[in-house]
Amino acid sequence: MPDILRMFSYPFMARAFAAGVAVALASSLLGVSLVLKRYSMIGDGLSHVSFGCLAIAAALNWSPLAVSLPVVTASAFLLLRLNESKRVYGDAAIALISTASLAVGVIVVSLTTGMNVDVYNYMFGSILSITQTDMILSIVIAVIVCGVFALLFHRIFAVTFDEPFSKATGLNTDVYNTLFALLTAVTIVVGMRLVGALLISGIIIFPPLAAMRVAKTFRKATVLSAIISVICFFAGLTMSFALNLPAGASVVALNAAVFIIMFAAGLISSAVMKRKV
Amino acid sequence: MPDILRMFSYPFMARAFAAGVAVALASSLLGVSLVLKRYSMIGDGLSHVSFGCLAIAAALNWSPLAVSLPVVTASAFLLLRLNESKRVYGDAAIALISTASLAVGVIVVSLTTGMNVDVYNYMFGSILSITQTDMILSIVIAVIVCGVFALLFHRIFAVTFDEPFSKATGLNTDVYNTLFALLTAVTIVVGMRLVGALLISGIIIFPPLAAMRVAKTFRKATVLSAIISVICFFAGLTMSFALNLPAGASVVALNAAVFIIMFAAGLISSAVMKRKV
Amino acid sequence: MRELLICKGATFSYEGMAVIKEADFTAFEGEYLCVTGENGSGKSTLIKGILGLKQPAAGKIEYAGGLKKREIGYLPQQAAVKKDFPAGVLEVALSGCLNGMGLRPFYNKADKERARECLELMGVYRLKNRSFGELSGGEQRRVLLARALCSAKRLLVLDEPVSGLDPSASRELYDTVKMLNEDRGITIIMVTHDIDAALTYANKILCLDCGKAFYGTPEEFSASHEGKKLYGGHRHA
Amino acid sequence: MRELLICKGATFSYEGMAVIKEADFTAFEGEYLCVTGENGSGKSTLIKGILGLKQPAAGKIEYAGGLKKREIGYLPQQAAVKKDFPAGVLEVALSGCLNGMGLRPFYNKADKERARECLELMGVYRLKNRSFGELSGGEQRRVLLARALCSAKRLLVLDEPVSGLDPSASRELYDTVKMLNEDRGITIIMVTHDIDAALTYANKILCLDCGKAFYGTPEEFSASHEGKKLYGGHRHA
Amino acid sequence: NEGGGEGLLIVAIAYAPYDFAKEVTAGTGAEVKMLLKPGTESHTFEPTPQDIIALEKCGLLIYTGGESDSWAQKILSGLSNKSLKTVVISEIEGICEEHGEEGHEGHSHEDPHYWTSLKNSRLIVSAIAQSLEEIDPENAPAYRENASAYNQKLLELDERFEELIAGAPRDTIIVADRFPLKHFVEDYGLKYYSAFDGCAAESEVPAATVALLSDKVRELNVPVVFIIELSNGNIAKTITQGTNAKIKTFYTCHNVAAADFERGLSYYDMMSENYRSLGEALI
Ligand SMILES: Nc1ncnc2c1ncn2[C@@H]1O[C@H](COP(=O)(O)OP(=O)(O)OP(=O)(O)O)[C@@H](O)[C@H]1O
Ligand SMILES: Nc1ncnc2c1ncn2[C@@H]1O[C@H](COP(=O)(O)OP(=O)(O)OP(=O)(O)O)[C@@H](O)[C@H]1O
Ligand SMILES: [Mg+2]
Ligand SMILES: [Mg+2]
Ligand SMILES: [Zn+2]
Repeated sequence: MPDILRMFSYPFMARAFAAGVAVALASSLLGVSLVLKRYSMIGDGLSHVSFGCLAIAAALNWSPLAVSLPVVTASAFLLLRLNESKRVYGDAAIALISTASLAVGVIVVSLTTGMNVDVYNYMFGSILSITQTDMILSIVIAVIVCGVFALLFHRIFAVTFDEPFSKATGLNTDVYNTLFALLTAVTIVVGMRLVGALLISGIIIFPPLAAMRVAKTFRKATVLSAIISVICFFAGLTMSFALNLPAGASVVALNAAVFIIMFAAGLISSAVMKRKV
Repeated sequence: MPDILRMFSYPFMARAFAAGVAVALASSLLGVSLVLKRYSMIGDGLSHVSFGCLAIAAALNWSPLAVSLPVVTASAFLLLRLNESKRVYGDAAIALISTASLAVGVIVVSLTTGMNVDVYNYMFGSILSITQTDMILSIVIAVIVCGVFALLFHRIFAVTFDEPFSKATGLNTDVYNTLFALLTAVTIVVGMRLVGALLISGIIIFPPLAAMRVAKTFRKATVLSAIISVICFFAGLTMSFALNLPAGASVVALNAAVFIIMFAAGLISSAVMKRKV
Repeated sequence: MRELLICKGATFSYEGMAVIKEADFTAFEGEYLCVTGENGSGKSTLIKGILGLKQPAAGKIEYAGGLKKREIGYLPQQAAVKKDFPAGVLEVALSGCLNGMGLRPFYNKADKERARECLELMGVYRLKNRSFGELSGGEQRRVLLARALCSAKRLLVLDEPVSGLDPSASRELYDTVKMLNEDRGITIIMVTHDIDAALTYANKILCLDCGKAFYGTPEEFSASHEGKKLYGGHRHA
Repeated sequence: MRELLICKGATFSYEGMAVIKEADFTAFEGEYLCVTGENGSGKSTLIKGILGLKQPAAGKIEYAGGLKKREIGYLPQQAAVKKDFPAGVLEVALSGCLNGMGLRPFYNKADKERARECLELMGVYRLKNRSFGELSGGEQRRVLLARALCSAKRLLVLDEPVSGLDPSASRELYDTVKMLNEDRGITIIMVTHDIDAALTYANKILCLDCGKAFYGTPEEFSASHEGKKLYGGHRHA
Repeated sequence: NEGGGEGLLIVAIAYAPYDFAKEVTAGTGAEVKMLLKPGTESHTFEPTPQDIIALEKCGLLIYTGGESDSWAQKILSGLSNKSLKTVVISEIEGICEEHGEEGHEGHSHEDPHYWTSLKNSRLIVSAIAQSLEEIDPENAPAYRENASAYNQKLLELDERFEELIAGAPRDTIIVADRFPLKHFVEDYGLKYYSAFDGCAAESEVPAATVALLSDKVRELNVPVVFIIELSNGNIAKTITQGTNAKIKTFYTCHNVAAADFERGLSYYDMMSENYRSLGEALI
């Protein structure tokens, strides 16, 4: 298939592959902890927060990014740190913040004469329209995320698994939680801008959940999640080129398919096991 | 303020009050269990599912409602029943289904030539655009939901609190779970059509979470949630009329404000308590 | 004595690994059966099998003598405690009465009286308006025991009831269970690591150990190899 | 003997209700302190206070003798078991070694050896590749004990360590703790309802009971009012 | 309650019909209101009670009909305003005939942006005027006059487009965006390549399409790549990278940015701007 090989001759495809693999790697690594901490919907929730920000930016005639980047990052950070007080469930916190942002956004839009931008333009990035700078940015972020994650891997596990124990035995849980929240906030916010909210949400949940179907240890789950994510990204983007399908949605659909296969495999294998006995 | 009393002279406002109170009551009752079962994001998730349905309906040239109503109801049902196998977290299940639906929807839209529908059109409900029939429908649903909920109240508590115990001691947990899922699916799907996804999501989460800040028993939490929800609805709609704000968003914003007040009150009271000792 | 529960060659397995192999025993009405065995020997699994919470991979467990599920009381070993769940202590105890209510939707006086009584037996009636999630580990255990007592009409299944209880609560629990067994004729199945108590109170002992099981009276058990192994090393022997 | 932990008039309260009022005691290096008391008397609360997981409403708890948090091992009473969490048994035990690692990011040979040793001491090394969430209640307890042993350098804090353990595991645990205390000089603070064991092994007993506390040696405790109340009613007395 | 209730109130959902109604009612004291807020998509729109009251009071409602604003139809069905007249653009006689069906399993998805064709716009203007004449016979002459004057302007612009396209060396435009311009290109037989086929809000572009567009930009050496208003133009930036092509906005007049709305940018202004841009694009 020379046609498929041809795709690398387009600079935008090369950029998409490079940036996408970087983002896929970073998000899927963080995804395992996010899913376990009940933050599966964080991507979706933050996209609503950014709608609220855009509405306010338009009302104040400020630059949309100048408002949304810091506010969304702060929300992500807040969401992740809220969990620790254990007073609000992770998913409930997301629902609260995202619904409230939507409501505020709708009210602000109605109070002002209107907006200057189509919000969807700002919320849905596209992996295909990534610039050189964006690509470098995402690679830098991915390298930082993967590096810090690897170095903190065991500590992130300990804190996610049993925070009181870690705290009691002298681990600086605050530092690790803060670092984790920071990495996540940056990855999601930048990722959402570059590759779109849909793709980011998809990468955060599908690979970790698929990996958790079969992996019994945190390390295996994390590594498998990263592998699934990168492979699905590659295959999805290629599929998008070959079959002329939307890029981000193809990657997500492929991730979903892998999850379903893993899920079914898990069910079947346990059924077979049962019969064997 | 004769101006505010005037609002009842508009038939659409009278209908909005009647239908809205009905929906607010039903959703906030179910909301307590939904939040506890980690289904806070169910409203948001289902709105994405219905996007997928509408894309498919448009592609096949079928009636949008004929596809989306049954599929969304089925998804809601499936989501709520998935939890029982305990193999997937509630919030992760929502994230899976909603992200996959979005991806499928986007792909289908792209495969269909020249689709111009803003699919949100069909999801779009507004409490102000309710017809006589819709109003009756929502009141009937609310009466059924409240009735069944009251009759099953103790059993729903038992099943939500400790399902294995209930099952082991001869409660027909399947029946109660199914009934609960059914009530929820119908309330959310119909509510979403009538009053909009934003308002439904808002009512499902804010009143229960606000109530749970202060209530120590399930009964108190449920009753308080219903009271908060109805009062906020009334006040929100009145505010919307008086200040010319979007109706659903005003109700949600008010709910959010009540939650924040309750949250702050909880924090302050515990701080004061601490100092007193 | 009537048969109440018949376990015929029941095998239980997780992911294809059998933890209980062909267990055979019959519990009679009015018996006091203690189940012991090492950690991980499959006691809780067996209990779940008896209660229908886990299906046997082979063989079967049958109820006899007209025993119905809604006549059973149950104390799980680990209750998934949901910290933020707004569940009042009284609500939790009352939920034990549900299985005797048939189609009646609300609790009546008798149910409330029963719940009060059971909570008092376990010494936690004074906590009745507290939230379950805030209680101490032992207090939670006691509340769950009260719930189990509420729901037990003919069979009471307890998975490590005294773990986490203080000595006086344990003593009272043993007395209460004995009373239920002797005065009300309720059959008891109790998982316990407290061999002394098992030998004192039980009239049948089932010892699961790494696959093969011992089943007999306390006297037989004391004399048996398994019994010697466990009891012989016991500090108070 | 050096002081290790000084508790000065520490009061702990939940929502304004005090559960421990002005507790005063000092733990010395190398001591074996058992904490007993009724359910709900505030033992776990005190432990959380000692570990800095809960702030006292009044008074304070201080570390002395250069004790640092990362020299402490801890077994919680109830670990929030996350069923579906993909946590390997070895990973859980190893996480006990983290507090001795300083800034080193990965485990080294010594850490792995230590984890293996602790798991073997608790008899669960053979489960090392299993998922923590799938284990039986007692097996989970043993793994968490292994983790606590891994992290204990100078102080080991155990909240009801034997609850859920089978008799032989309990015996081994007591032996292990004794060995750590005597041979390695690790200070022990153990919450337990097993008064026999407390009297046998401990050299200090703290009994919390409905607000007022007893603190002294086992001999003093046996003679005291609280001791009589608890121990006198004890079956094996 | 001001006297505003006395005058005729006309409500339009989208921008172009709103602007037409303003032109037709100029000088008659009728009030025209646009339901969508400038710069927003319909799914971030939620009506306020005053919006519904406006609909209850209004004499004429102009909407597209069909799939694109079913939410508006839903609001309509709940109204008790019995005297409300409507202009349903998709049902105006003659508006679709020219283009016919595209032979897609019976009925393809009709582009609801009818007003991108100046010919359609004239029909819409006439239809609005006709309805207004019936509702408000007193001002009928004014409406008729305004409409024919305005239609004359539109006709002239239409002819200038015709001329421009007939005389231009190029016959192809590239729209690196959603494509709500079917009626426009069909009017003049323009060829086009676009990133999307329709104007769905939730859409994402396939990789192969971007590749095709970027090939075409180079192959045809086009001077201008179009985007539509309110777009971020990311795809356009991608496909013009490394070429000399400029990026220009082609107005579809579905809605306008708040700023443009405030400075009173009209349909005619936007179409004239489109004329200028097209002139550059077809060189
Ligand atoms: N989060 C909380 N909120 C309110 N009250 C609490 C909370 N945690 C504990 N309590 C109360 O404080 C008291 C002491 O609890 P604690 O857990 O310290 O008891 P304990 O001595 O460890 O009991 P046990 O032997 O049952 O473990 C109990 O009465 C309990 O109900
Ligand atoms: N969900 C599960 N998946 C896989 N293995 C399991 C699961 N639950 C239990 N097991 C295994 O089955 C065996 C028996 O478990 P069970 O809980 O019945 O033990 P037990 O006798 O109750 O032990 P304990 O005294 O510790 O409570 C254990 O080895 C345990 O690891
Ligand atoms: Mg067990
Ligand atoms: Mg305790
Ligand atoms: Zn449009």
